[in-house]
Amino acid sequence: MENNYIIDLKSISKEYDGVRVLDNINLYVRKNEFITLLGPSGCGKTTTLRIIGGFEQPTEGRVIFEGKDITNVPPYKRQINTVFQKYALFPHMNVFENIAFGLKIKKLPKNEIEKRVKEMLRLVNLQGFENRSIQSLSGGQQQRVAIARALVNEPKVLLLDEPLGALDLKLRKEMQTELKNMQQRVGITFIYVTHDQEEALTMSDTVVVMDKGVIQQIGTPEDIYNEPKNAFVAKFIGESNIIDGIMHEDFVVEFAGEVFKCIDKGFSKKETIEVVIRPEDLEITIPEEGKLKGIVKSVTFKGVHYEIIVNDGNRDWKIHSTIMKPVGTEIGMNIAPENIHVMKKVNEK
Amino acid sequence: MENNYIIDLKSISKEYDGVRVLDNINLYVRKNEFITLLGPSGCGKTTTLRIIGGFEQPTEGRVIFEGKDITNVPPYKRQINTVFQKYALFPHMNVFENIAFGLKIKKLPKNEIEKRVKEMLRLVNLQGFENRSIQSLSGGQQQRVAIARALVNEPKVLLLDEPLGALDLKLRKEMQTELKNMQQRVGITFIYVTHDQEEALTMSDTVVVMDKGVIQQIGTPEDIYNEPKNAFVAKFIGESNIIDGIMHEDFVVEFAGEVFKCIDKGFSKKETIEVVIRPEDLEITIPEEGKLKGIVKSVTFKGVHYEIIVNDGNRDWKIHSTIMKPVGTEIGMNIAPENIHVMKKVNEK
Amino acid sequence: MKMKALSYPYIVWIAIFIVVPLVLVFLYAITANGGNLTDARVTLDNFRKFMDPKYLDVLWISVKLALQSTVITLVVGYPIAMIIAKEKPSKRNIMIFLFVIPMWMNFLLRTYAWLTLLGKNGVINFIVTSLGFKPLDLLYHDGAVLLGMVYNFLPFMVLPIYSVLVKIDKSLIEAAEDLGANKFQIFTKITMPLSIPGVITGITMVFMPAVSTFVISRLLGGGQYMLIGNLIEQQFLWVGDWHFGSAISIIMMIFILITMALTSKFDSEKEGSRGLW
Amino acid sequence: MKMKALSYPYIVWIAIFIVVPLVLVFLYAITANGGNLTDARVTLDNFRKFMDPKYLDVLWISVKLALQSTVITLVVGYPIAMIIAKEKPSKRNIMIFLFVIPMWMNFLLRTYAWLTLLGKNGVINFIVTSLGFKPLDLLYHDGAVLLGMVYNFLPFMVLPIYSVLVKIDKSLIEAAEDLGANKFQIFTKITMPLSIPGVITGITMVFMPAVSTFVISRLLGGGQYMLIGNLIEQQFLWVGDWHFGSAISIIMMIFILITMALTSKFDSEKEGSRGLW
Repeated sequence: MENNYIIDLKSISKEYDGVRVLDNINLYVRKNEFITLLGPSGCGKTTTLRIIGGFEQPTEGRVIFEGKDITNVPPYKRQINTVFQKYALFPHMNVFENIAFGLKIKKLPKNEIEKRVKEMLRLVNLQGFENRSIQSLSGGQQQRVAIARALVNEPKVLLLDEPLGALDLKLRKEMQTELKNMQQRVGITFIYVTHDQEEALTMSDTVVVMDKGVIQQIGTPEDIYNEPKNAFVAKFIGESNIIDGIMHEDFVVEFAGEVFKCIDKGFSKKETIEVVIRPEDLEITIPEEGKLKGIVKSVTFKGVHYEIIVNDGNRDWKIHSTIMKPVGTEIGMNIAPENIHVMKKVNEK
Repeated sequence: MENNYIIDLKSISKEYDGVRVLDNINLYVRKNEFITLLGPSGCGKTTTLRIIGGFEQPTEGRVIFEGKDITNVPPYKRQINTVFQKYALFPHMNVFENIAFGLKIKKLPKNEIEKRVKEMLRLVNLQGFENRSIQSLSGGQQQRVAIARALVNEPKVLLLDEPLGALDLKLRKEMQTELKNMQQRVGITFIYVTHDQEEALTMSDTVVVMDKGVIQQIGTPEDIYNEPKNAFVAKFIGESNIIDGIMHEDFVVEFAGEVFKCIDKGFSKKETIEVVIRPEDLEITIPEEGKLKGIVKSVTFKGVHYEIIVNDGNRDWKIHSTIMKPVGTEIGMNIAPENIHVMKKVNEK
Repeated sequence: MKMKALSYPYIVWIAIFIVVPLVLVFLYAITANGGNLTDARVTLDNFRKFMDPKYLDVLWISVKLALQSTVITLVVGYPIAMIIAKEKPSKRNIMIFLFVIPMWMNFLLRTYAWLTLLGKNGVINFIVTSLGFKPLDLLYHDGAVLLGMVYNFLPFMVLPIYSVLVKIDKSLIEAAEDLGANKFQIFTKITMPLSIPGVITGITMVFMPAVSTFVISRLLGGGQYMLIGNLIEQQFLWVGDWHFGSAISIIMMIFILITMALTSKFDSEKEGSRGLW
Repeated sequence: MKMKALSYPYIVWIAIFIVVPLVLVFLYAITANGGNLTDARVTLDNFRKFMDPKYLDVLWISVKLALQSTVITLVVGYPIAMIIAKEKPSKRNIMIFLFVIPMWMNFLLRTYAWLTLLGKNGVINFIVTSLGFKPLDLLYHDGAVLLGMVYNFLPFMVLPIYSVLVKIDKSLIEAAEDLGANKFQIFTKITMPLSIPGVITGITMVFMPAVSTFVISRLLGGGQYMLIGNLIEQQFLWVGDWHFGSAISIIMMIFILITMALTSKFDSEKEGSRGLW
């Protein structure tokens, strides 16, 4: 099985001036996987990427690439290419020269270079842009040139550092789909860094949630969204109601003054835990039929749904529903057992 | 009724070097309303705002403020203040001096200025920041100072030009709620410019959708989302399936080869129209029970729902559903009459 | 790594190449007039010699003239910079080009050009004599030297102020207007304070060469018009007293350093003023 | 609106103030040596006079010397700029400060400092004679003038190159490294091409004053060493032939303008080079 890992980070730590920005990162990346490092700014995701790319040296730990230790190999000798955050296109070269840069360095024959650059331009949908200057391109086009410049070298791994951060919303959505398709077509490993949870869920095979230099959870988008390991992940990935509770026994949890059935087990008896309930999982009923009751405090139209804030006397509940309930009405709320997510309680620093 | 309008734009047009960027804009704004100008970049929304603020002169048309023509009144004589896109805080002044600027110009007594600035700092949650330099503030804090600097002058109308554009996603969501609350507390008219449809829907009483210098639709967020007037609005506000169809008679429409009941009327017989169906309004059934049938082409996990692309042999349908259907399965699709939105067909330029 | 090892000696060597002459000037200044370095004797006599009223007077006139020309270039140059900065970019560049052209000419040449205007056979006297008046003695007094200085140094005042003004974000002006400021208030409260770094760069770029000039004063002021720059030149070239010349140089340099320190105190916004280097 | 109406005459007046001396120089150049403007006669004699081999020789030496000093300052200055740009910001500023200090000193003074090194009683000769050798004649030949020029103009080469190098986005270097370029390739393919605007500014800022200098050559080259700047000075000040002097000035200016045009052709990236103005 180990053979299937293209990159393996072993106990990576990194300190800058005595401040620990990465703490014991262990992570393996499978061949042809689309893996995303997700977290707020300053969580260490970019540093992790730069260590894989060779632009930073880890303070401790090793980087394994196809079974070989490459911790001290300089970037220009790694079979890894990077798409930089602000593209880092060479302003004194045109589109062709930018893309051909890596091939020229490798001293490939001229017609071979030309063939491969043309191919790349087709892949990123920029045929005929060979002689355009970088300054004349739009943000989205520059982004594609940056990807072409990296992919033309046929790297085994492509690193992408928030490549869509500078684009506007609409273009970003388009490029998300395009990038994902491109990865499937060329069939190489993508390691992607972003702080946008929707982007991570949409594109990735595997999501790595990071915070404060520590990996919080690794899993498929579904895992991460539906079974967050702790309150940080739950809050960062989508909106949620997080309530303190007690696990009475397997499949029985108490919170908000009521006892609920759930599908979680394996906690100690009477263990203090946290419960995550997604706003869309709270069902609105008439007050008599709801296990929880509350008064509508505010309603906001959000397009697909209304966001309703309900106060049950002790706390606010956030509900996403297609049914509008006017402010001031009393409503009931029910939660299906499979929508109650029980997490271990962690003391936040 | 006219008395209730605080601002009234009458046939405003604007040309730059012969290029028409605004074409016959008619728009009234009610007192204490939160109105949003929404559209892609270059649609003329910022120009409209700058004409209201007095920074641009319309080529044609008049700007009426509380019944008086202010078309030629310079900005410094208008009871309107602006929050600029990149805040435009004075870098050589501290927070207090920035906020006090307008009051000092008006030569208010010193203790009055101090009182009102303190009050404003409380409103925007920046108590104790008086002597901080602008450079030392975070983006969100600068944003608040810019709002405080405008609001302290007690304007009758506050113009906001994409004030949240420079903030990251999380901060943006927080500031959206905060801004909306602030508007309700101070009770003045907000005219807000954005290209973010979610922002517009969340905050506004009235949304004005613009494109190519023309107003496409004016309405409440619910109107705009549920009853888009044309394909541009439908596409710009949320995701949608737009299909050509024929209106057989009132309440009967044909599209995708089938005849459906609907709730729209008032079209001529056999009129060619467009139908909008939101992805979340397509119900998935077993193939036998669906009026439309298709094969699942792709599935993407999006957090709250799966995005499923279904091909019916002629076109792709985008469905948002909490139910996962594997690629390759055949499914049926049904649409409730109230979820079929019929629009007049406009020839796009 | 290898690069680093080579770069340090290189930098040190170059630093010596630059600093050694300064050190020598200093050594000359604090040794006695012995004609040869072997009989060098440390003394403050050279500085004491400068305390003579006739030399102090030269210093005083030099500083006064430099201050005057700085103030005049500032008063004349600021409006120019402001007017140019308000133009459209295309027009702006042409106007700046017009200001830069004379800077391409040798400093000396520019001053000679003034000779042709003010000289005995110059244009002004030609007009005066054709009108039947007696020729004026326009050269060889304070006014002519001052005019020459203003002419020579004006671009050095206009350019830094202009380059700061042009960079001021237009939305700041709009914001001030929005908050009720009229054009005068916008100038005093926004434009002017924000242009201070440019003004300070301009002042140093005019004052420093003005206080130490010797060509302008020699040509336009005549041989008898003595500024501190001329004094130094005289000591080195005609009198041959390098020790005293070095001492005067040191005094002048200290003077300039003090002025620099004073002006940079007002210059809180460091980025702006460094723009010119 | 009112401001605008006032600003145009102001600009025009100032432009005249700047342009008139240039026009006068031109007028003098194309008139005959009549002693007085009233007997002015248009002629090209002054230019023809310059075609004499002895004058052309002066032009040739001046250009050669200016080119030499430009090349040397470039070769010496580029590594300095690169080394400084690679340092941490705090260290960087100190090193740049060290380079700027001599610029605060009067141009003349800096050259005199070299006299103390190279002169008959100077430091080098002191060492030479203490070792028992005959004193060397270090002053008054090409080498001394060249050394003086390099010393005087080096900061004007280092600063513009440095200011361009410092602004190069680090991620470009990383991108090149990522694409397989080693340190040498990064320099030749990225750093060097991107620094061209700074190099061009540096070249113009060194070449122009170098070709027209007269102080350095007079002091370090001795009276007999004649450059074009000295020739102009001589005509105006000692010979008194303003017409010929003006003609030489015009020739020199045309020469400088051609050089400017040539260098600016290579300078596609206008923003970078304009950074210094």
